[in-house]
Amino acid sequence: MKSYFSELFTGAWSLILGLKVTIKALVSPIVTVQYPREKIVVTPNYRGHIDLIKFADTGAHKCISCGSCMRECPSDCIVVEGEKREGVKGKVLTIFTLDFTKCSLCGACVEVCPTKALDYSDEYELAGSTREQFHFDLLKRVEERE
Amino acid sequence: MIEQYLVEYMYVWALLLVGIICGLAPLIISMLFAPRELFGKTRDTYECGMDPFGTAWNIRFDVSYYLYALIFLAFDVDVLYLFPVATAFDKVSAVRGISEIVIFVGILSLAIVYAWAKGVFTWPNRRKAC
Amino acid sequence: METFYSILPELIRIVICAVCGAVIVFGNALVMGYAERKLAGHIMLRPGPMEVGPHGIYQLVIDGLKLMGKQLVVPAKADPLLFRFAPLLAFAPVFVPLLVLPFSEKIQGFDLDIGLLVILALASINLLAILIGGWASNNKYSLFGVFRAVSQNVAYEIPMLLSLLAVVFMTNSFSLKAVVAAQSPVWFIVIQPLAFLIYLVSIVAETNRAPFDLPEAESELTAGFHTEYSGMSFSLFVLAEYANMFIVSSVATVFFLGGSSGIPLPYFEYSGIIWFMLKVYSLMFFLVWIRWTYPRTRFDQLMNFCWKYLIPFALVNLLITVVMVKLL
Amino acid sequence: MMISGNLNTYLIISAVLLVIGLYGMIQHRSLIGMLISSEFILNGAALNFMAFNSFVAPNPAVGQIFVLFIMGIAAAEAAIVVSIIIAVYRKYRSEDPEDLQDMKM
Amino acid sequence: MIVYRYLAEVLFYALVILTFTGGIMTVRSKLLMHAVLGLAATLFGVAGLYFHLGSPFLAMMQILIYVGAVCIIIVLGVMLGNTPDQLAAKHLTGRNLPLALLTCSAGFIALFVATITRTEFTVATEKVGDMSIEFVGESLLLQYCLAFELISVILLTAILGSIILARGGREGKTS
Amino acid sequence: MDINQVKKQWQKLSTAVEDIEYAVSGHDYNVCLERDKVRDFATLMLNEGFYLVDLMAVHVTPAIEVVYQFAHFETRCRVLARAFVDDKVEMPTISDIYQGANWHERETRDFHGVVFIGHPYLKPLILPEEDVDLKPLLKAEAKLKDVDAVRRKPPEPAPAPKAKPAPKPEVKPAAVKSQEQS
Amino acid sequence: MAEQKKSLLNVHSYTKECIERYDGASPQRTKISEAPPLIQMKLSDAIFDLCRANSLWPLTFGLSCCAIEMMCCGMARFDLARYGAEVFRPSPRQSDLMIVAGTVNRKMAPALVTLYEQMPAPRYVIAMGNCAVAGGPFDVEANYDVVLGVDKLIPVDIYVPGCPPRPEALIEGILQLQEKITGKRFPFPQNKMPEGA
Amino acid sequence: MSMDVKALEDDRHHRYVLNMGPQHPSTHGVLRVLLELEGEYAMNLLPVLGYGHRCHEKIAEFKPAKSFMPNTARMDYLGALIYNHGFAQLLEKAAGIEVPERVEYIRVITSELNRIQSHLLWYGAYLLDLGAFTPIMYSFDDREHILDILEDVTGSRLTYCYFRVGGVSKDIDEKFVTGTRAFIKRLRSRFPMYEDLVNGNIILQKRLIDVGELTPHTCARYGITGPLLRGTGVAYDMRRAEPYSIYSKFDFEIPTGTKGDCMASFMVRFHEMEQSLRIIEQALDGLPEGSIMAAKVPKKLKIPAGDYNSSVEAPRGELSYYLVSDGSDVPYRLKVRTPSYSNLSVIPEMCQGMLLSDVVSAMGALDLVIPEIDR
Repeated sequence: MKSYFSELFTGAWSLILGLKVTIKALVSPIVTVQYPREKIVVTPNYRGHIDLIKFADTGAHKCISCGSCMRECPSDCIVVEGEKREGVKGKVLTIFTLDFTKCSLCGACVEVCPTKALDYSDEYELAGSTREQFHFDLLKRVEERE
Repeated sequence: MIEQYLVEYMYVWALLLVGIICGLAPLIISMLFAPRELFGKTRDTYECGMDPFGTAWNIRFDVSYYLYALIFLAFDVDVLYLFPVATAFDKVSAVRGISEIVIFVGILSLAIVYAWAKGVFTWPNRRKAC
Repeated sequence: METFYSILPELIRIVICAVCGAVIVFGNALVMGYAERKLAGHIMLRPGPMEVGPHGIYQLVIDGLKLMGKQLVVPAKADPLLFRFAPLLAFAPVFVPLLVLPFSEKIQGFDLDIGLLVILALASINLLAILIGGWASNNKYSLFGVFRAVSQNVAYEIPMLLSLLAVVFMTNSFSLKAVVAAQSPVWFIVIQPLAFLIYLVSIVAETNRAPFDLPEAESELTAGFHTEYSGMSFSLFVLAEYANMFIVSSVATVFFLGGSSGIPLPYFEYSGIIWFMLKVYSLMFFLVWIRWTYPRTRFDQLMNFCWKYLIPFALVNLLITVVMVKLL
Repeated sequence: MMISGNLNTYLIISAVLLVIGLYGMIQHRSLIGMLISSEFILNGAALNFMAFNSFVAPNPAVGQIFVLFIMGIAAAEAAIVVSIIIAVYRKYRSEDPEDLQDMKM
Repeated sequence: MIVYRYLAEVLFYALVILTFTGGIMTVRSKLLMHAVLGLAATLFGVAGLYFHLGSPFLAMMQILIYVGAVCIIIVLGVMLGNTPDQLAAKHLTGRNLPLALLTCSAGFIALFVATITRTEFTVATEKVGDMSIEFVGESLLLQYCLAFELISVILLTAILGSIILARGGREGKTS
Repeated sequence: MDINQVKKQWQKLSTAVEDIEYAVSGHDYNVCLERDKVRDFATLMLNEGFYLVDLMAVHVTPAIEVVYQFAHFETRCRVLARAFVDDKVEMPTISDIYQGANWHERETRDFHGVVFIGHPYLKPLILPEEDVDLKPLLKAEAKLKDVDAVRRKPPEPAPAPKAKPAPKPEVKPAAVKSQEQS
Repeated sequence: MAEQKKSLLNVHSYTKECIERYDGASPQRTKISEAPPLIQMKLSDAIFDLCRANSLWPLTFGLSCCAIEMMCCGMARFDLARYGAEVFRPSPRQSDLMIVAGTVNRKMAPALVTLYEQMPAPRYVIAMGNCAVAGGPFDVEANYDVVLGVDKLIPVDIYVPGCPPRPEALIEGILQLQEKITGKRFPFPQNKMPEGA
Repeated sequence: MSMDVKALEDDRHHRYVLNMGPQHPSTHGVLRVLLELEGEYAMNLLPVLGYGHRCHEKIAEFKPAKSFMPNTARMDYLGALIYNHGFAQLLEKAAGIEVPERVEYIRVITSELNRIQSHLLWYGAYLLDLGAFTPIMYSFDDREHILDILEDVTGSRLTYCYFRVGGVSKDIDEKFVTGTRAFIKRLRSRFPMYEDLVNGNIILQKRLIDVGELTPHTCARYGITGPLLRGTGVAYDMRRAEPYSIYSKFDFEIPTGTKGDCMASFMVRFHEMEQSLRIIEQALDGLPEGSIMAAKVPKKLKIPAGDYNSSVEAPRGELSYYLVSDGSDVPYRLKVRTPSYSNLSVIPEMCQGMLLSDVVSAMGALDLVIPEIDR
């Protein structure tokens, strides 16, 4: 009998405590970042898909088409091809494509790159209506970037 | 039909009709404007994306539900008798009124006492049962 | 023709009543739906609907229209007649109770002397609709929801009746106007606090709302009794739920919170309706508030809470009331 | 003359209800069906009471109280019948009254 | 007022049709659930008839008790019952169909004839009280108090009986 | 639990009990079992309070090797027990001793096709029903290695007699006993 | 009863069909019947499309890693509710949008297709995450179970790549879906976008 | 245990079979449980796995061991760093690579943050299962702070691939340290709120106490580890029992329960968050300077033949990687012992004869991550 009533009162008290918490939350400010009206500052370390870096001093990328990123990639999403050209030391990059839909953002390619030519982009809001949209031609991208 | 209720009868009917119209109209609009596509499984019973086993109509539910409903039935009817009584409660003497209600409610509460004592309200774990 | 003109004012009044009823039902659903989502949002530290209209106020209209434009799927194994009929049965009766609600001294559809009974009777049809709809879906989750709905609604109807009865014993009338009039010096919430609490708990269960929303418990029964309902037939159930919320809150207002009584506002004859709505919506706010605060109860605990706590307390309360009414 | 204000109309309606109930009783093959039919009979009777009450009876409360009690009895009956069905079903795995061979529970 | 009377008359027909439709639905439907829906329709119709007979109180009680409680219990009973497909097969093959029709039509004709031609009901000249709910309550409390108490005993017995039956005997095993 | 006592009992059941350095390999003992002793061994382990960490199969040449891993709640004692399946790729079940093995065995049957004799419900667990014969983790012919190839090569200056692992389950390798334990 | 005699687990009568479809790589599902609405007007279509775009109720349907980001999307920091898309309905009957958040394998495929088909028309699909877009990191030689892209099974409206994509990307996907439905971005442009925010 | 059609046809018990999952709000993804119900009682449960099977173990045999690191994060996406930790440790153990101390500290800090993150998500999701919608918002709000901190150093929010064999991919900076300290303070101040809103709530307690009781013996038979085991009173935690990394340096308690019911494991997890905060605090205090990469990590990581085992304490229990190597850089066989796999296997025994709602509470208490079970 005693537990019958004491349970009732302790229970009711715990319920009131809960109500107090939520009413306090009701009047406290919201924490939402209202994308796309306001955007969060994404950390510079954010791992988006990879991109070739365009170096300001030379105005070009530094890729030597060694292909180590292609070999290192666990999901085979990078294709790098280069060709020998007259008068140029080393190979010239002709194809650098990334199939982002296969990528797992492990970062192995960026770390293995001997010339540090690769970096993560900060595009974190990709969406599109075909999957081919995400087969990036990085070479083209680096040229189009101003 | 007695005169005094005639008007209120009209009101009740009118609102009932409005209810039916307001319910039917969107349904009809929906039937007119909604697309109608059928895939192989569109009309299958939903069960978390799997094919259900058997039909739900074969299910026989637990006695506990019936017990609750049975107790309710009698109890509800009992309580409803108190409604006309409550409206006329000022017309009877104190002793008579109180005693009748107390007896009535007393008999009523025996039902709960019985069900409680019989363990209708306990739902034991059935681990042992199987 | 003479006679027709003599009843014309009455006829117009009937039509106005009907229109007002529709406005209240749909308007309440829009307001409550919006308020619920907005309040839920702010309780959870987020804004809720924002983009559709200023602060998302068109959200519910949009939702309603969208549901109208959705395909109505009738499962092949369901009972087509009952499946289509059930939402209508749930929704159609919600208008009649509005007739007897005294929004103020002057605004009332019709003061039936059995007002309370009308409300209770038509509210009980909703349960039958749930029952038929859930059964007709031929889905196990629906059937589960139905069984829970039935047991829970019928069980909580008793404490609800008993707590209202305690008030009726004091007013000796079912007419809601008379009940409001009877609490002119002091509201019944002061005299009958226990009855009010019991009623409050019961209406949460009666309207199938969290923490007593077992018939549609998402995490257990996917969507409960309306698992198979799509588009408009689903929204009819939801509309009926909101209308029922409004009705039960109004009854609580009338029976415990003094109905439309309040400080009369200057220059406004119908100030009662403002007080009435204020009280009703604060009760509904409370319902929303607890919905977003508590976890869901378990079915047996819910039932036992009713039978072991609420009904005994309500009975005791009733007896005390009876004795007090006669002795004082 | 309006037929809604005529005693005979109600008597005939209740007779029809009674007959429907009777027909259902004979024709239905399950206990539940029989229970449903019996509700028709009870309703017919109640309607009769109410009709007499409002047209010929001296005390208008009596008929209403009768009807109230009929409702009470109907509810009690329904409760009992459903629990009998549960019990019978437990024993015989069937609801058809013809399948019940003996009355021993 | 006369307009209302005519309107009420029309509604009366509607109610009678509802009542009879419900009845026919009950006896003719293949599924028991439809039968219950028919019953509910009939109950609504009868409730409307009570309104016509001058007792809205009873009409509401009819809906509250019958639709809100008895119908629900019956629906539960149906769910408990045999499966629809099993039932439907033998439901309408109907034993004693000729017998049933014969009995029923004979009974109906007898009642009809008796009602229309034979009986003369004398209308009570003096009336005590009115149709109001207060008067019903007063009668329950004063004149019929024994019946009032006894009905609670009956219902109590019904509860006890049904609990015992449903739980399978006095020992009350739950499964 | 007295480890020496338990070890003695292991030796009764097993063909070899090996002490392994925890820091190198992550477990303490390596027990080689005969197929029909597996159940006795499991019973013993349960009685001593070990729990079943894992059960898996490794596809090597003479036969598929089933590896049981046990550990103890109170003391650090990680035991690997291994046994080879027979020609019909069968193995006695331990799912009635360690109920947790039930699913591991079903999974092993899914992936490697090892049939556990006496298992109550050896239906596909992870793979779809129609993939009864898929057995995805069986090695292709070219990649399949001999059991010796995947055994730990003893450190070069090891003074202890060489623990030659069983080339075939039938041949008992020389048991290695080690006095001290970690 | 004959139906019940079927082995309990062998409910994948549909799997075969799905796998065949998968191998045959025919992304479009064949409809049994497709009837246009009884009344079809430009105006009503425009209105309904506007409503559909702004009230996308997603199905509670998480498959793996991306499901967590999908949940995050509905939570306080990102709040899908702002677009009226927070009403996660557990039953497909009441939902408009299926966010395939995660890897679909052959065992899951029939269930996924069933759920898709059980949604009432019009229905939309967002493939979220690289696995749902194209198989993601599981598109390798050793893979024997993962379906390479959910568009092999059901038609996909919007692809959101990433592993997993940030919640913003999903919101962007929903915005693009709105654009796809109505032809306009931000169908209800009440508040002007702050420049360069 | 096994459920067969016979039971279905046994009409006497009025049993019927219900699919719960793969799409069900309370199965946390794609678990499917066949329930044989009797009324609302679950008399038999048959979990059907594999709806999230992604062939991780097969993939491991096809590429260099180092490249498997991103896959470990996708197995248990909630404890991704801890899974990374276990795998990195396994390869370091196998290849005999000494890890600088600073790396160990960073690993411990980020792993513990990850553990808190996982527990916070479980906390919210569990309450969502129990029908409370608000706590998940609050816990996700807290969780976002962790994600911000971790995103800053690792670059991703969920499936981190941060640890490398012999080190970590990026050093932590002052911002990380201050951010973490601020977070510790914040979370500590939030605990009383959770206590009021959730832990003390009578409805919650009524739903959790005495539901799904386990005993240590049951745990041993099923191989249950983690908070469930600690809920039964066994203080078995890999961080203590087989101290890996530098956990032996820290002073922390292992919270235990007594009854082994859902409430016990609930509280154990809740208190574990506090203990993790303590560990992080100590680690931040003692953070040494140094390199973040071991000196000699060969580009092609050859693993000597033999078998290797590495066990760590994942948020859900003991995680073991068992590697069989044939001497090349590609693992011959890699078996991952995931804790939820064993934990889930107790469900049929644990939930037998329970109400459906209790099954939901019990399953939620296991804190399931389905792709980790199915791998």
